[in-house]
This record gives sequence, C-alpha cells and structure tokens, in this order.
Amino acid sequence: MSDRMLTMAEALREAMGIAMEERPEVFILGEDIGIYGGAFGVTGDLYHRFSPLRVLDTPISELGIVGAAVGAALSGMRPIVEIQFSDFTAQAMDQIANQAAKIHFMLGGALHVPLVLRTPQGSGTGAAAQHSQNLETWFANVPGLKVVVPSNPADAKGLLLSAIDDPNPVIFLEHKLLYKIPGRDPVPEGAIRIPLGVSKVVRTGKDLTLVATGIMVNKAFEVTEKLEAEGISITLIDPRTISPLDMSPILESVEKTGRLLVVQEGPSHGGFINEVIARVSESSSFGSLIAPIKRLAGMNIPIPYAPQLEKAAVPQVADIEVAARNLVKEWR
Amino acid sequence: MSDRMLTMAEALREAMGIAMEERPEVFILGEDIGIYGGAFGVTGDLYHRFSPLRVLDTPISELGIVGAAVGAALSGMRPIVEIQFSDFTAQAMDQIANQAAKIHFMLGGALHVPLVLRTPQGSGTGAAAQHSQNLETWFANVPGLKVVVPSNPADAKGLLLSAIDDPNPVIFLEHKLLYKIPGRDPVPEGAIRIPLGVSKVVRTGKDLTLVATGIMVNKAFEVTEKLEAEGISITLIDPRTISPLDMSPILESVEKTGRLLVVQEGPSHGGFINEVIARVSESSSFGSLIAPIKRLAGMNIPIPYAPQLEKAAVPQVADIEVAARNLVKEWR
Amino acid sequence: MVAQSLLMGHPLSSPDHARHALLYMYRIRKFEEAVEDLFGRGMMHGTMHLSIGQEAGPTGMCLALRLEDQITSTHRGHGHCIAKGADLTRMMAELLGKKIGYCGGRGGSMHIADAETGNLGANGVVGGGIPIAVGAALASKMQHKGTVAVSFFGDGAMNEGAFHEAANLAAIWKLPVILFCENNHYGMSSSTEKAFAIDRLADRGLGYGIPGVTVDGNDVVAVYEASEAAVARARNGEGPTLIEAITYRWKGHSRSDKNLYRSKEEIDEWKDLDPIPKFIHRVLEANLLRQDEIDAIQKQATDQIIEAVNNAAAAESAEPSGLLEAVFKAVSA
Amino acid sequence: MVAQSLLMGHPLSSPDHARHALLYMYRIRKFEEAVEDLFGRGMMHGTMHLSIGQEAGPTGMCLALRLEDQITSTHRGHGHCIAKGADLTRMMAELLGKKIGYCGGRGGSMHIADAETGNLGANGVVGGGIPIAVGAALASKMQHKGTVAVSFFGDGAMNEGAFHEAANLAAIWKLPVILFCENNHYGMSSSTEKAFAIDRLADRGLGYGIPGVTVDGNDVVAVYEASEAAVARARNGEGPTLIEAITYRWKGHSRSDKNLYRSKEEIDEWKDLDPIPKFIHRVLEANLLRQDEIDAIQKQATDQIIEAVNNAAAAESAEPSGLLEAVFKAVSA
Ligand SMILES: Cc1ncc(C[n+]2csc(CCOP(=O)(O)OP(=O)(O)O)c2C)c(N)n1
Ligand SMILES: Cc1ncc(C[n+]2csc(CCOP(=O)(O)OP(=O)(O)O)c2C)c(N)n1
Ligand SMILES: [Mg+2]
Ligand SMILES: [Mg+2]
Repeated sequence: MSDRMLTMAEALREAMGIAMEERPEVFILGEDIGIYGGAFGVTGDLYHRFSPLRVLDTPISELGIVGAAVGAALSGMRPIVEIQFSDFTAQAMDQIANQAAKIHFMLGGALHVPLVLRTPQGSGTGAAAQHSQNLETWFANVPGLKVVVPSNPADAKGLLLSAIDDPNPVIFLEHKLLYKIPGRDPVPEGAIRIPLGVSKVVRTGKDLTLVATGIMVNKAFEVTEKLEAEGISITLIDPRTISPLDMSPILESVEKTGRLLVVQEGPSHGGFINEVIARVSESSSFGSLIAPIKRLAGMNIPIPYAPQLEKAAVPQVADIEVAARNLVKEWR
Repeated sequence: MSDRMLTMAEALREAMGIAMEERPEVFILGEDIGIYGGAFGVTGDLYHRFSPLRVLDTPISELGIVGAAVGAALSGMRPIVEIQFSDFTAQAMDQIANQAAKIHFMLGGALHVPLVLRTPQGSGTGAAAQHSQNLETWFANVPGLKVVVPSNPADAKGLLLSAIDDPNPVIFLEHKLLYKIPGRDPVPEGAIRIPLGVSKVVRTGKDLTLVATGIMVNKAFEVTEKLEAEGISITLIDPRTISPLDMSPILESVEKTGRLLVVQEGPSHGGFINEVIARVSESSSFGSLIAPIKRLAGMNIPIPYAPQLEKAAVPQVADIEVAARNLVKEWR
Repeated sequence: MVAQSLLMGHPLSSPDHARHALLYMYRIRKFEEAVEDLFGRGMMHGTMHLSIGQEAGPTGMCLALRLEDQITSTHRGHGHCIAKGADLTRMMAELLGKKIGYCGGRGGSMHIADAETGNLGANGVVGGGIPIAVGAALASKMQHKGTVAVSFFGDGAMNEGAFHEAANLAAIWKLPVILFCENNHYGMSSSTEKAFAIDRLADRGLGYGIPGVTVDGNDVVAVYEASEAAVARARNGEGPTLIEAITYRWKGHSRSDKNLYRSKEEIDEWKDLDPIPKFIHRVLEANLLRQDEIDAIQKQATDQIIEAVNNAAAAESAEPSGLLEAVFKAVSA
Repeated sequence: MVAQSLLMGHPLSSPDHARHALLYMYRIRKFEEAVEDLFGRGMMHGTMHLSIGQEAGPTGMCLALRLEDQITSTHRGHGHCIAKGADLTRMMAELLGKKIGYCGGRGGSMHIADAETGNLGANGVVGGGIPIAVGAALASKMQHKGTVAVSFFGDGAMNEGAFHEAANLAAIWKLPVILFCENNHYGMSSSTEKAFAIDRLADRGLGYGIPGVTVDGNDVVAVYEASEAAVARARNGEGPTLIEAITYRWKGHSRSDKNLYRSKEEIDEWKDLDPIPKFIHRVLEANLLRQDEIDAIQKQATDQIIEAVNNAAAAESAEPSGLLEAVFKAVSA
C-alpha cells in the first residue's frame, strides 16, 4: 500500500497512461511535455512509453494548440492539452471560451468537444504575477466548461480519468505546490473514476462548515486537526468540481453547524466562494446560520515575487485558523 | 435642455471628443472606428473632427492593438482602445490581464498604464453566443483593472472622462442595447466627471434594496415604478463601477429595507452580484436581513440566436418584477 | 442525404460537372438574395453577412473535396456551407430560428455546422476556425483517414494571431490542410492596402514554409485547379497550401454597413467581373451546356431556394425549454 | 545615474568603445554567474533564466541605442537590462526581494523594468513584450520623439500570435521599432528545427513586408552593425527591421532543466564560440586595447558585480505592508 502513496504528478501521469492504453484516440499535446517531461514533470516518461505522436511536443503557441485540440476533438480524437502555466490560458481564451465551450450548444448539438485542458495554477513558487494566478473564475463563468480543481493525488487521478471520458471540454486546474507532495490517502490502482460534479466531505464536525478546494484543502485540513484539540470540530468539504458545483453536502452541513467559512487562494471578486455564499444565501439552509458567513480569499493584488510578499498575498494556515476559531468562539 | 437627451453612443462620443481636445496624448484605436464610425457608431465623426492619426483604424488584431495601446500608454500617451465586441477581449486577454493590469504593481510602480478599453457587451441583438457575452467577471477577477459598467448616457459620459483621466487601466463595458436609446436624464454639457468607484442611488424606497448595473438598471427601474403602484417601494442602486465596488450605500440600504435582490445579465458563477452578496453576508448589515438574499442572473448557457431563445437566456423585466414582489410579499 | 449528390471534379470536365458548378454558384447567389430579402422585410433576426460576388471560391474549392473532407467556415459562411453540400431548408430554418434549423435556432447564420457534410461550423470569431481546421487535419493524420481539412477565412483574418499559430503548426507537422483565404479586399471597412504591407497575401506563406498561390477568385475554374493541386499535395503527405482567392463582396459587410469606405465605381467594376457569367461564358465556349440548359439550372436553383424558404417558414419555432440541458452533452454511463 | 555613462557607437571605433562593449559583456556574464551561484546556495527565490553565451546580442544592439530609446525584454532579460544601462545593485536587490530592488521585491527577475534607461520591462510571458514595443514606437511616432523601440524576444516567441500581430502593425504603420530575435536554437526544449518549417527565422519578415537580417549573434560587431542599420532605418521613418541574432544558451532553460533535449557536445561546440574571447580577439587584432587593459576590464566587471551583490544583500527586505495600495497608481486630484 505504501508504494501507492503517489504524488499528484505521478497520479496524473498514471491517469493519462491508463486512458492512453484504453483508447487510441487519447493523446497529449503541449509545450515541453515530451522529452523534457513537462515543466512540472507531469507527463514524465509518457513520451517514451507511448510515442512522440501521442505525446506531442508543440511550439509556444497556446492559442494554436488549444485550437488544434478543439479541431481534433471535433474529429474523433480525445486531446489532453497541457498549458504550461494557467496564466497562459489568457493566450488561448478565444479557443477555450468562445469555441470549445460553445460549440456543442451553439451548433445545436451536432458536434461536441471532448477535450481536457490541464494546467498548473497558484502561487508559492516565486514566479510572480504572471505565473501564479488562480484563474478558475474565468472558466467557471463560461457556460459549457466543466472546471475541476483537485486537492490530492487520489482524487486527481479519478477526476482526470472522468474528465478524459467526458464528452465536454473540461478545464483541469492543478495547484503547482501539490505536484510533488504525496496525499494523505493512497492512490487506488487501475482505472478508478470519480464523477465530476460531486463534492467530497473530507471530515465531519459539528461546529463549523469549511469549504475549500485545491491546495486550500490541505491548509484547511491542518486547521481542522489543530482546532479539534481545542474542542472545535469542523466539517471540511472539498467540492472538487467548481463548475458544475454540488451544493447539497454543503447545505446539509450548514444546517448542522450554523456557521460557514469558505476559502480560496485567488482574489475574491468572481471567486467560486462567492457562488457558494450566494447559493447558501438563497437556500432554505440560510435560516440555520447563527453567524455571518466568512470568506477568506487572496488579496486583491497581483502575486508578488519576494517570498515574504508572496505569502502575504494568499490565505495561510494561520489565517484559516484564526477565522475558523473566531467564527465558532464569537458566535454561539 | 431637451437637446441634451443624448443616446449613450452620443454621450460617449462627446466624452472622447472633450478628452481629445483637452489632451493631445489621448487617441483612439480600434477596428472600423474611422471612416466607418465604429461597428455601433460610437466613434461616429471623431475621425473627421480629429484626424486618422488620432482615430486610428487598425487591422483585425485585438491582441496586437491592446498590446500597442499598453506600449503607448507606457510612453506618455492615453489610448482608448475599442474592441468591437467584448467577446473578442478573449483574444487580447494576455495584454489585458497579464500585462496592463499588472505592470504598475509588478514593476514596482516605476511605470503605469493609463489605458481605457471600451467595448460593447450583452445580448439582445440576435448575434448569438460569440457576440453576446457579459464578461465583466473576467476583468473584475484581475487585480489592477478598474471595471466600469455604465447604465445611462449621463453616467457614461462622466465615467468615461474619469476613466480617461485615470492613470490605471480601465475596462469600460457598454451594453449594446443602450447605445441608441436616450437616458432618463439629460447629459450635462462640458467636461463633467463622475468619479470611478462611487455607487449611485437611483431611487429610494423602504421595502427592498435592488442592485443592478448596465442595462439591468433600466429594467429594474421599470419594475420599481410598476411596484410602487402596488405599494412596494424600492431602493435601486447602480454601483456603476464593479471594481472597485462601493458597498456603503448598499449596506446602508439593506439595513433599512431588510431585503436584497441583485440582478445581472451574465451567468451567476463569478458574477459581480455574488461579490455583493458575499460582502453583505460578511457585514454587520447581515443581521438586518429579514429575507434570504435573492439573485437573478443569466441562465448558465451560451447566448442562443433565435429571439425567443435569446430572451429566455437573460433576466427580463417580468422576472425582476416577480422576484421583487415575492421577496417583499413573502418575507415580512 | 443531399451531400452524396455532390459531383467532384474539374468544372469543365463534363456537362454534369459544369452543371454542378453552375448550380451551386446559383444556389449560393439565390440563397443570399433570399436572405437579403427576408432581412429587408424584417422577417429575419440578428445580422447577415452576404457572399454575393464570391460564389466561385467556395464552389471551386469544394469541387476538389470529398464528402468526408472537412471545412471550417466564417461569419460569411453560407457559401461554404452550401458548396459543401448542406441542406438548404435546414440552413434557412436556422436563420429563421426554427427547431429543424441546423442549430435548432441556437446558432443562427454565424454558427451553422453540418457534421454529415464535414462542415465543422461557421464561426463568429474572425480567424477562429483556422486552428480548428488544423486540428481536424491533425486528427486525420493521426488516424490515417486520408481526409483533408480546409479552412476558409477572409483577408482580415490573416492578421489575427490565430492564423499565424495555426499556419505554423500546419507547416511543421505537414498537415493535410488548405488555408483558403478569400481576399475580398476588405475586412469590414479595412482595406488590404491599409491592413497589409505586402501586395500578395499568399506571400504570408513564405514565413512558414507553406507554398502560397494567388488565383482569380471569381474564376471557378482557376479556383478548382489551384484547390485540386493543394488537395493532392495534402493527401500526399506534402503538407499545407495557402490559397489566396482574389474576389470582392458586392454587398455591405453586414446589415449596418453604409459603404463609406469604398466607391460605387469600385463596386460596379467588380460587378462586371461576376463569377457566374464568367463561368457561363467558359461553359458555352466549351460547348458543355446550351443556353436553355443554363437557364434551367438557374431556375432550378431559384426553385430550390423558394422551396427552402417556404419549408423553413412553415416549420416550428425553436422553444426555450431544454436550453439548460443543451449546454453539455450528456455523459454516457 | 549609471545610464548616462553609456557610450554609443561601433565597438571597434575607439578604445573607449571597445572598452565599453567588453565591460558590458563581462558585466552580463558576471551578473549571471553570480545569480547562478546565489541560487545554488539557496539564497535566491523563484527561478532564473541565464543568458550566459548570449551577451553579444543585447550589448551590440544597445550600443546602437540612445538613453531615451526604449526596449522591451524577456524572462531571460538580465542582459538586456544591463546593456541598456540599469543599476546592478538595484537589479540584484530585486532578485533578492529587497525594498531597493527595481520592483521593490514585487517583480523579481522576470519583471525588472527601468524607466530611466527606457527599459519597459522584462516579461514573464513569451512574446508579451513585442506588441508593447510596437506601442512604444507608435507613441514615438505620434509624439515626434525620434526615439526607437527595440523588442528583444527568443526564437520560441516567434510562434506566438503576439509576434505576428505586432509585426504587422509595425509594418503597416512604418513604426520605428526593431524586432530583435535572439535565436538561441531552443524555446525551452523545443528546437527551432522542430518548431519552424523554415531555415532562416528572419524570413518571417517576408510575410509582413519587413526586411529581415540574420547575423552572428555571438559577434558583437556584427550585431552592432546590423542594429545600427536598423536604427537608422527606423529613425528615418522607413519602418521596422527584423534582426535574427544566432546564438546559444549555455545553461539550462531555467533552474529545473535537465538538458535532455540536447547533447553535451553541442553545448561544448557553442562554448568554443564564446562571444567574449571572440570580441577580445578582434580588439587585440585592431590594437585597440592591450591584454592587461582587457584583464582590468574583466576585473572591473567582477568587482562591480561583487559590490552589487554585497549592497543588495545588505539592503532591507521588502515588506508586505502597502501591497494593496500598490495595485493602482493613485488618481491625482
Ligand atoms: C476576433 C474578431 N474580431 C472582430 C470581429 C468583428 N468582425 C466580424 S467580420 C469582420 C471583418 C472580417 O474581415 P475578413 O476576414 O476579410 O472577412 P470578410 O468579412 O471580408 O469575409 C470583423 C472585423 C470578429 N467577429 N471577430
Ligand atoms: C505565453 C507563454 N508560454 C509559455 C511560457 C513558458 N516559457 C517560458 S520561457 C519559454 C521558452 C521561450 O523560448 P524563447 O522565446 O526561444 O526564449 P529563450 O528562453 O530561448 O530565451 C517558455 C515555453 C511562457 N512564459 N509564456
Ligand atoms: Mg475580407
Ligand atoms: Mg530560444
């Protein structure tokens, strides 16, 4: 079992390898994913295991390669595009938002676009403002895209396999600080699939509902353990897919705990946490709240370079801890 | 006075004309803004009044022209870029989000980017999914951009003049159905300026706080008049700038009315209405709510073509009316 | 299926081929005239981009294609769609927002696609279809399908990054794709003289290692011949070709165009170069069809369009129910 | 201000010019070596993109520029920044996240800009600076400033849409801009052979009507001469030039590069073509400087870098307070 404690990079690679073995129409394209193994080492040896034709190194042309993936997806293939940093989806936004997302609907259902776009997001590497964004909100705001934000290797594998199966375009956002760390749980062997659009209850408590995705799940988990010792028990929910967003476990939990803390790394405006808050506000669970909803998000600034600045820009464990404790202690 | 009942296109043109007379460094660039007068006729005769050098027709190159505007802005000019449809900001997202928005911060304040990007957004013209989006959430999510959504000619003029003065990049989103209709109020002569980041209370009531921007303000206004006759009095607030977002009149009003309805045309996920809800939820005004917050947003679909489908896709007057009435009648 | 009646081959190679080329040019012309009329009478929604005057390009190119070959098209896409063999009623129904329309009323003129005839879709985004065609060609190569993909686009689209990135990928991967530029001298109001600092747009190919040919885009024979050569190259694994077809749009860019950027004389000059009489002249000269046969072909096209309009008008309107479910294709269990 | 000490002109035109060219190439080399060392010792954050082996390009190009001329640079931008005259201490301080750093610690290596020397900024986005330089040139033309803008970018950047759109705008508006491509044979792991279907990247100019010249990018004299001609053209109102400087990056792409995509032999071959000894040879041959003077120049550069590192290390760290206020420039009343 211990050899199944994979890193997220390994888990993702395993998922892609399985999908490529299962289906000849699956292929990967992206910059430096071949002999280089990917900027973050995710594709690794797939280039050698499969072939340069199925692990296709491309020039630096994000718009072109996403567009080519759209065309290939319309023509019987199942491309997985890797964009080296999610920041550079900006280059490809027309093909992502105006083409891939809309084709199935806009063309009356005659065609569909089974495409996965994998890309690392988030800060923490000292690469500054053009390499550290969390842009999930751009995608979540575009009807026709599914948006996945895995928080651990086992989920990443199962969600990626489902994303590759999905007949629709899926944006798969991987926090780069998660690539090299193993998860808390072993990664199951074989072609395990986790359906998109199903929230996961990571742990259950009675005092507070805490919702987070991606790397924030790790930070939040740390807080749940720490506060448990103080007698504060927390339900931690990881939606895993932010679009579509599965609210039911969140609403159920809010009814029990009466308190809600939502956390994300990106700036608040447009953030998925706002969607959670709005849905709670509209729901009948709203009446169960005994405290104002609290949110933690990245500062409304571009991500700075120097480590002390970069840390200040996004919620840290201590911030979550303080917010969680206060919510519970101050509202009884 | 009556001759000052301008359309929004006229008001915007007047603002640009004033700014160009005031400052030699102001110029406009975009596709078909010259002899053609702009796809929606906004630049009109400016090409003839000024010169082809200051009203610069460009090839179809959104990324290039926004980039050129960034470079010109860094070099002492004050460009106003027109993007023919806001949907095509997708082409220019790198220059908008990764360059213009970040340069001042990321470069340590040494340089700044006084650039205005004007672009029509919204549905209602039968141009379907690639020409009808409301993408304000993409911009609002990028720290470093100011985002303006005018709802009437007088505001449009005053806000555009402030946007041109602003030393920072401003995204100016104009609903295309507003271009040809005069506002309720006359447009003041001369170089009137309305500061960015100040919400406007359009009318005051005691039963419900209704927040809307752009064309939704018109629709909401209609509802306020209609429901007044039913004895329901509504405070209508138009934030005008969605980033930065001026919450104080909204919070004050919520404290008085105890009910909040927020409306936007674009899909909810990522929407500015979510930010309003989240800020209310976090605020002390939260305790004044006597009803769950209600939101109305576009359906989570690409905008369809046929008129009956297109209408169904976004909130109409009747939808706002029903939501407002129910909120007041059902929660006392 | 309409599509299978397509007759490939040189338009002057037999009376049937000539008939086909002429019929399709007429179909396009009459379709566009009908659209203009419906708009004029307020019976159509949205906007329109007519390709009257440009019929030889799509017709000549598509004569060199097989049913299973793919195309991507543009906002000015009726001609491509018809030339590739689409059903006229379903096209017209789409423009009228009907359920039986190609997009069920969800797309309109700018988004008609037809999987059966290999049309991956018109596109509201200038340049948007070019990388998609390259991807289709990539799929063809990966799956050894032997098919070719053609991207139609305008002169204006050539200045978009999408053209550039797509062209380079096509070149380095030697893909079976044809970049078919309809140079009608304007991108909306922007003339090629102002938008380019080169005379021959086909020279853009030089920067990618893609052969570029310029043809008279109003001569369906010349277009066919260039297209046929490019298709042969593509099927042979020799890679992409850039074809520049010189033509002219008679009508305004779209509904709202006041034609301020060009002269009436210029328009009239180009009307004299009408691709349809030009081809008829060649056909008569070659003794392939008689004048009465030609007249019959024109009437046939007119009748087909009238029928399409009538059928479309009579069809059921698209309904808002089910829109939300239509966003995603259902995940099969 | 450091910048004003810049000495423009042909590197072989006088001993002072030779000294200047050599000093700046050494400064770049030594700066990069210091950065590599600091990274190796875990004293630096983020990543690094070293331009060792490529010093002749930025040096030769900037020798043809005036202080008020502008440049845009890249992720591999230390060389451009130094060659344009930036302060070494403030550069190094930025890399160390210090308050006195060019960006106050907010940008790091990939975002250093220096308004005083006309450096509009390195850029983390491949191709991101090219349209910006075109815009700077547009401003120069509109304001009749007589200045020139240079965009440095890599071979890899040429396949981005940004290059294409910017090149076309520069061409049609005849802007005073130089598109300076540092062709170091790789965009990360992607070789020019695989990423292009043309042999000479300067041929990309053909598609825009921009003259393209290819020079030995390791020969500071050749680079200067091509740059000087391009600058003259630009100042004369004759429009842009595309310069392709052939060079090579000795080090990995960035910190994490395992160099799997190229051979040690290839790297060694290029080390033999080191631009610094190549220039020294020319200088000695021309009797412009003696060997002891050359040694002194090298030592001077080394000392300047040591001083910069020491000053930067001693400087105060950047602090998180005030970050939020730094997002927007304050609106003046
Ligand atoms: C990316 C993008 N920019 C701008 C537009 C608006 N627009 C629609 S068609 C058009 C002109 C296109 O010119 P060209 O490519 O030459 O095609 P033509 O209309 O001449 O057939 C423009 C500017 C658009 N649809 N997409
Ligand atoms: C738009 C974009 N795509 C990808 C990257 C990741 N990346 C950084 S540098 C680089 C290679 C650039 O190659 P080239 O332009 O030749 O410059 P060089 O590194 O050789 O100096 C890549 C792919 C990026 N920074 N920006
Ligand atoms: Mg055209
Ligand atoms: Mg390179």
